[in-house]
Amino acid sequence: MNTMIDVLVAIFVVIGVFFAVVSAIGIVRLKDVYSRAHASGKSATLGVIFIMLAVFIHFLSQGVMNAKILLAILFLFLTAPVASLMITRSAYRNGVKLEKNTVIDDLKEMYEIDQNQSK
Amino acid sequence: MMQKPNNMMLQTLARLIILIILSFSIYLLLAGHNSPGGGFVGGLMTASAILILYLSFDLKSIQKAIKFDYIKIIGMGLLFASLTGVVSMLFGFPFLKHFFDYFTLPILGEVELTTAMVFDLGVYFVVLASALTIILTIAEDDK
Amino acid sequence: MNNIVILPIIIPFIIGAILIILYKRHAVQRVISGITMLILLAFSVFLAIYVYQHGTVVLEVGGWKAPFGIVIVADMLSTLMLLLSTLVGAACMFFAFQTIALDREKQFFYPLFLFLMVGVNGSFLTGDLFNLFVFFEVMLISSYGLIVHGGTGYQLRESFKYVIINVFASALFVVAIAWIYSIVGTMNMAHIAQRVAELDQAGALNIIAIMLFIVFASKGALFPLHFWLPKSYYGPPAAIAALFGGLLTKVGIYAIIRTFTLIFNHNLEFTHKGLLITIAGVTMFIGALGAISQFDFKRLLSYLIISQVSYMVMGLGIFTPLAVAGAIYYIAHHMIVEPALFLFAGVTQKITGTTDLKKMGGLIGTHPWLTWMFFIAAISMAGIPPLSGFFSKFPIILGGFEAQHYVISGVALLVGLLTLITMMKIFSQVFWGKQKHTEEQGKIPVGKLLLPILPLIALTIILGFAAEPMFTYSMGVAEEIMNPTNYIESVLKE
Amino acid sequence: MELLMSIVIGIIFSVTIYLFMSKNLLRVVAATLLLSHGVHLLLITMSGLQRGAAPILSFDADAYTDPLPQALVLTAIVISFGVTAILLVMSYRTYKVHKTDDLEELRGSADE
Amino acid sequence: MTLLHWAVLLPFIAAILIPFLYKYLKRIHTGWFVLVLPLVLFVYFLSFIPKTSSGEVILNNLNWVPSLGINFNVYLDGLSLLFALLITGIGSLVVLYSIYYLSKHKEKLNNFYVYLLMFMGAMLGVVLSDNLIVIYVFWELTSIASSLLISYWYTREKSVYGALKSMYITVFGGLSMLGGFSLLYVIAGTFSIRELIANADLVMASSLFIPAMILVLLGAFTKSAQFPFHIWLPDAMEAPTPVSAYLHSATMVKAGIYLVARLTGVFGGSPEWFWIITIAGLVTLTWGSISAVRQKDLKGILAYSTVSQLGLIMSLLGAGSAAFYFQDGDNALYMTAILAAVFHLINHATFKGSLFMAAGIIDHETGTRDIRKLGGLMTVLPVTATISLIGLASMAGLPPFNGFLSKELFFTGMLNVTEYGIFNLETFGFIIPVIAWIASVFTFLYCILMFSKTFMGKFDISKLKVKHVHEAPVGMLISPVILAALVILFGLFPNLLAYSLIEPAMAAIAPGILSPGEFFDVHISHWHGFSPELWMTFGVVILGILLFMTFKKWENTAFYRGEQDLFNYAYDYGFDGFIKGSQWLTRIQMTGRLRDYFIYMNTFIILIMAYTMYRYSLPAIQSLDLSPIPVYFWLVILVFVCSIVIIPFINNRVALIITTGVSGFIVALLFVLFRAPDLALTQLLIESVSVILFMLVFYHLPKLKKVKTPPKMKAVKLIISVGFGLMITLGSLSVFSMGQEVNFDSISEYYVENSKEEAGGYNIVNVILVDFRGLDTMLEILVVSMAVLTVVSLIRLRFKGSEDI
Amino acid sequence: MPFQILINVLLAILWMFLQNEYTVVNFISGYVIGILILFIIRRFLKFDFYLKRVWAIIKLIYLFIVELIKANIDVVKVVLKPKQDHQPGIVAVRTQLESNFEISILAALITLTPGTISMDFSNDSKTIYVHSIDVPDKEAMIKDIQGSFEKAIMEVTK
Amino acid sequence: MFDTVLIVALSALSIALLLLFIRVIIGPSTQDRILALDAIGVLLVGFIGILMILQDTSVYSDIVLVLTILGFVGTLTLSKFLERGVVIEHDD
Ligand code: NA
Ligand code: NA
Repeated sequence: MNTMIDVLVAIFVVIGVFFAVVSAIGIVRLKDVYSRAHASGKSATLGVIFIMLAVFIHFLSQGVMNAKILLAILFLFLTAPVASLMITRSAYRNGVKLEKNTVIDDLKEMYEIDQNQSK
Repeated sequence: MMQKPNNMMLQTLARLIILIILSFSIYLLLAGHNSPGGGFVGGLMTASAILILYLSFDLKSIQKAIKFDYIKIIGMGLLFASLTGVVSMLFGFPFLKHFFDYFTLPILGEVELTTAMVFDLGVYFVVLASALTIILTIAEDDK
Repeated sequence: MNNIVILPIIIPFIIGAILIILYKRHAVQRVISGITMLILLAFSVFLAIYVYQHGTVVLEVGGWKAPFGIVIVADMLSTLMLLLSTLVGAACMFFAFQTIALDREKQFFYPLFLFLMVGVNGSFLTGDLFNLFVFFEVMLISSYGLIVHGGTGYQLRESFKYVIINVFASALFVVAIAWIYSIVGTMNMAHIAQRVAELDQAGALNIIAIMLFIVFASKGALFPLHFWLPKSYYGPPAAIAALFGGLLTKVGIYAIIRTFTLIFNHNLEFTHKGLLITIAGVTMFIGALGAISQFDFKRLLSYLIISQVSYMVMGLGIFTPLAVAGAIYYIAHHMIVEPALFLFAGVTQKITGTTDLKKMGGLIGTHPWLTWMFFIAAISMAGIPPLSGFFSKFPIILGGFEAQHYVISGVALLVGLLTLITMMKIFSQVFWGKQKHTEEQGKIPVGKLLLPILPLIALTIILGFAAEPMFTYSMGVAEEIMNPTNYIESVLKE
Repeated sequence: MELLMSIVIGIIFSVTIYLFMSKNLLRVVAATLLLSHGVHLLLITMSGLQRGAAPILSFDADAYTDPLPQALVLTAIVISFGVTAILLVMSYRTYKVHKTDDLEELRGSADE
Repeated sequence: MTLLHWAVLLPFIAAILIPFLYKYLKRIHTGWFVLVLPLVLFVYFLSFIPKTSSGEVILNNLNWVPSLGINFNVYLDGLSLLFALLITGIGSLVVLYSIYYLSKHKEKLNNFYVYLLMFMGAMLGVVLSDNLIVIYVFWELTSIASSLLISYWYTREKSVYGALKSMYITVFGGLSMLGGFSLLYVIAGTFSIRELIANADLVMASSLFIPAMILVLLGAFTKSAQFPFHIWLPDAMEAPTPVSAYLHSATMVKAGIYLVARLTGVFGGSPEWFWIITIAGLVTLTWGSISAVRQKDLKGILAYSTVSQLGLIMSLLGAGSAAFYFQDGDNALYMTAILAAVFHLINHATFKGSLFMAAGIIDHETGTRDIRKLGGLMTVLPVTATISLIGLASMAGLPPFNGFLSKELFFTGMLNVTEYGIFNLETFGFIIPVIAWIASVFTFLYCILMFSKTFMGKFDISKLKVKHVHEAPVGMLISPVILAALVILFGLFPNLLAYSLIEPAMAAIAPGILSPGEFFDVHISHWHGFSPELWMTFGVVILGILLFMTFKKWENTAFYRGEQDLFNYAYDYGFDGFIKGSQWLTRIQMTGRLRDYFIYMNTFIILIMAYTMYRYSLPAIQSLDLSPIPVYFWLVILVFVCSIVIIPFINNRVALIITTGVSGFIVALLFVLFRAPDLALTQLLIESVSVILFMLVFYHLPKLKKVKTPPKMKAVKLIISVGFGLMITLGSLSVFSMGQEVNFDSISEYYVENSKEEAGGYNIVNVILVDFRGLDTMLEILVVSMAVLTVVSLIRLRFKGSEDI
Repeated sequence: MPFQILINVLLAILWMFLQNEYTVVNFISGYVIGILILFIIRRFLKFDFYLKRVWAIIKLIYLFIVELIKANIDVVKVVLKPKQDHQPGIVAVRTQLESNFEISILAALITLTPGTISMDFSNDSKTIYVHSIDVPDKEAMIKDIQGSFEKAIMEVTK
Repeated sequence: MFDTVLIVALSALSIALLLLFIRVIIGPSTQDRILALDAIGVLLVGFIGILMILQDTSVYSDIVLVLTILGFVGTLTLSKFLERGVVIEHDD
């Protein structure tokens, strides 16, 4: 039983770490801040959620339901989108350039309208 | 000048988030004697929650809503902490001697009550109010 | 009954907290703080007498026995320091009532003042090294608040440097604490002393001694760790400058005396006879030269502090009962006279509107009381007999000659002359010479301002003429601290 | 590990001192942050690292890590924080009043 | 407290009363009240003459600071009495004179008389104390009183200058003297002069003998204006003339003479004492007399003449000290010098006092003291002229005035020196009388010059500021007339004083020379036959007159035209240079640069730490039981170190904070790894709040600029910072290794054991914080609160200038 | 008022979670603390939703955990692809959702699912600007979002 | 074996940490740095989680929660500052 749990935990950990590492690679490799936000906002979060599940399972197997871990997962869910939004929005508003390959930019219009209005 | 951003999503989610953080902070305060936490950590955590409010909304509307004078709370916190020490003195014990006991109460069962908790509560108030005062005073200073 | 020794710490603490709550009502604050300072003063007199009669009083805070809990220890040295600090505090407080601008009063002036007293009194009373650090910080942070209080350009500029250097020194304090704990595994000073003695202050303990010395020397503004002091003390109003001039450096010196009598007293050749004396000699010289170089009342006094504190270090370095008694006497003398001088700078500023010596003159003609009170303080500072300055300096120098420290004793004598030069520089520039203030300024009454200074001047005279009881007391203190067994036993109760 | 940490702490102190000697107010303030890190780590390191479980008795263990340095560091952290707050506000007020954040320009005149 | 104690303290008590008398009895000149005191004391001291002349001494003990060996023991013997009489006697005359000299309408008499009484008391204290420290106490008080009197007209720049100069020089001497006294205490264990004299052998044998002697002499020489410390005395002439007459010729400047005389019993008999004092005296004598010739100010001449005369007395005391070398032989050979010294001391007081008062009258009546403006006053001020003539003749050494007699004795004393047969005097001794003679020539010269320039020639009112010149009021003339009368009286009947004052004083100077009941032979005669002394006097007169006759020839030489003393330049430039030097030294330290401060401080710290480690051969790592390091820890540390080392290179403020934030987060992680959950929690929270604060503050702060540091400065910074880090690392290793070696039980074990049972908590760290060390936490929140108060006041309180004090 | 009680009950449960002890004591103390918290921040609780909606949210969260995993595999592919030749873009997505809460949820879900991030809102909050890591076809993407997430939310909230 | 997996996982996370740190340093935009910092915070949560399994203790669960909260607060503050220069706005 214990080894079963351990294996499960190990698998969760490995998956989690994999996603986390990928996200780190993504953050280094991807070409603009907006693309990197994908890596950060999703892979890292998911990776950590997996790890936290592993932790949760590990302690659950010892008869302890560690709700704080669940809360942390919930919290990550709730905050990751807001964080991504805040970062990318501030980047855009500060004129951080989109990468060359970018095919479409609808947001540009909105700010152009804004600026015309304010004039 | 760019117009102000639309913080709708942030404000919507912040309402939810701070509920969790506030409960968690009080937990940290109360559980500190037996697990990680305590007045200091609890106070800062509560301050973080309130800070999220300030970050998501704006100074004026929060000030309208929360009408505490944080500076006075600091003074109260200090009094709280120090008076627990003085009280033990009044009973002829050394300054800051704490007492604790386990009581069996109806419904609640066995609980531990300790004067150290009162002391920690003082810490909590001081830290909470201090963090907020510092942050808000700086934020208010736009001259 | 042992709880009485916590009162000098807890009274200003609680009153300060109450004043924070009452922060919008400055008139009430003023009354409460004035009364508090008087109570504190009365109480420290009582405590000094009590300890003198009953011996060392030890309070185990929280009822945890030493060395596990924090102890508050009132021995003769602590109570003397306490008495002096509250005296200076009260004088400065009553001076502040009349001189501090209303705007300043409204912005937590009194709470910060009282908390400074918490820090200072606590530093004198604590028997725990880490607790000493904490009390130091209490003192320092209130000093940050007070030194920059008002936020003028000058204050901001110099306070920044003041804070940074103090932060650095505080960090080194923690380093020393970490090191001490690593070796002796305790924070109680008596316990540390016991264990250091057991190891005969061998090897690495000496670098700890040096580190602690560096820390305390920088609080005490000894060369070359004095850079924070001279310029920053110019910024705040006279009452605060006086308070700082009287208290802050002395806390550093007290700490040096405490640690280098109680704990690190095994390698005298290196620490006391070598380091302390050398530093004291250079410092007193550099400080005096600094004072001579200045043409501003407050700045000059600031440099003077540096020069004067080193006499105390010198007394400790010589480490004979006579010299140490002299050092103790000197602390008393200095803590009385230095604040008085700063307050005089405030009074003359009130009259002339400046602290620039070159812009003043002829005050003797319009303000004779001020003149002569200042003159007494000045010559007392210069060590002219028969005032306290002489009777405190003389045992140190005599002790120096007795212990064959001829060079430092000679330097000390010479610096006495330099001090006189600085004092007469002020006197001749401010009180002699052509009157430079207007007739209206000449009519500004200063009687009330002189009132808080009067006790200090009276004391420097009394401690001079009645030198015998004070010297006997200092000798008692010296013998007590040079024989730390008493301290250790009263704390650890073995 | 203590050896490694000693070296790391030495590095922290070096960088701190280096920053203390820089001209910019902000760098100096940042240095105080680093300084407190160094000091706190030192306090923990000097009592021996990883020699037992976390000092919470409900998680029964044979040995506990020395709790005292932890308590001391906690106090020290809080104090450092207070100082940082003061320094930050002080530095921006200084900038506002003097219109410069260059310590070289904040020397004051020679006769002071 | 005996009557003698009260005699010393009475002037001080009177001084306290003066301001009240001045304030409430404005109509009467305050001087009249003051006058009573010295008169009464003079009479009181006269009553001791019978006792002292019979060789009795009076000693009354009064403990002051017994634990330091400081006791106010009054001691009265012939020497003390002589001085006490001078102080009170001349004092009475000066006070009387001052009543007419200082107008009660124009002057702040209260100040004047307070200073004067303070001085009188101090001076009595000096001469009546047995305890060296008490002497020192009063000694310094005379310096203070003197300075206050010199600066009596405090608005005058020169007065202030003179006051400060005299104070600095005499206090310098005083402090040296204190050093000397301390050394004497170290040698003999007492401050009592009597006991020191009793233990003179012990003192003489000590290796500290010479330093002690030199230090004490520095005190005496500065006070008595001996070369080259004499420069303060001419500038002291800015004091009102009564003061000059009293302090700066008759009494205070003789305190040094008194001290040398008093301590002859301790130091006398050593060749060093003999040589130093004799030579110093002779050089002073010569230098003073030559300088006096150059002066154009009446008081200037008198000042340098005083310097010169003090040198004369000093040299006599030096010569006389040889008596101790030959305690068994015929003492007359040596004692002549001491006799001459004592006698001249008295004579000088009389003639110089009268001369000063005369000069004061001239100043008072004509408004000037410049001899180039004066002339022909003989007819206008006949009484003053007569007084001056008597005084100057006496000073020049002409019969039948008292000065002649002491001058003759002086020559005898100096001639005797060549016959001592000790200290190699056979060879070089002849120089001494030669110098003495040359000095006397100049003395004669300036006396003639002074008289002729002032009283002879043509009276020209146009050179003066006043319209009319009258003889002084009678009251003002009383004192100088009395003194002039004494000049004649002592000149005609020298032995009037012989056994009442002079012999007891000699006996006191040379204790132990006489066996009990014996007396020195004091017979001063006018005629010795055609002795060498007489020929010397003839020579002086002839050469002096010759020089005076040729005055026109050397009037325009640089020698005469410049009147500044060489050593004045030395003092002025020296003092100025000293101030400038101190300013330079202060400027290079207090640069206002935080960077420099850190360089200085850390250089010191590094050096002292390095030295300590070297001294105790550290780091001495015996055995290090180190915790193992897992792989991931290395990686974490790598990131950590990177995040720290990179910080100095960051030029973007947000990046800077983010990077510090990263290092803060890693510190929290390290705390987790080190099993400190509470710490990690707190660290995280604090770090976040700090980052927030930084961001808030950035709104107000400018962007970071890229800084260019000169490579040299960069290197210095690098060395300092790396050196400091190294010291911390090495120190930590030494400490850690020692800690493991000694292996003390930590007090923490108590916390682990008792946290649950005694304090009811499982989280030991929290229990320590709120209970075991609750005081720390209570103060820690105080610190936070104060930080808040400071921040709030910093933001809300903005003084522009200084609105308060 | 019923909503407040609900929140309060939830807080009490949360409290038990935190305590790791599921007892009456903890529930009651949690409830008391909940009252305190709600009292302090009562002015911010302007939610107008019902129990049903809470359930819907929980359901949604579940739904999107699955989506999330799928999404991440896409991101992994992009990240690890040797050649970075994807074509990102910002697309304005108009939504028909009414309340702020719904729109927020939608934006959050967009962020949490593959290759898209909500970047900004229009002033009326009705348009979400979405950054996509790879936009071969803009219209398809808008439709995809409107078709799946928006609809799903509408379903649970109606 | 189980522990080895965990230690390898920790090492991998450390390497990820290093990568993220590189992004913090090179930027180029500040938002990039914030992004990386945010990710570091999240990664540390994972790191501590694995440590909890490794040390078999749940003492650190509070830290995990705190870290997630603070990561959010930090990101919020930083990006708000960058967006408009102010962190807390005075009024809407
Ligand atoms: Na002046
Ligand atoms: Na704490």
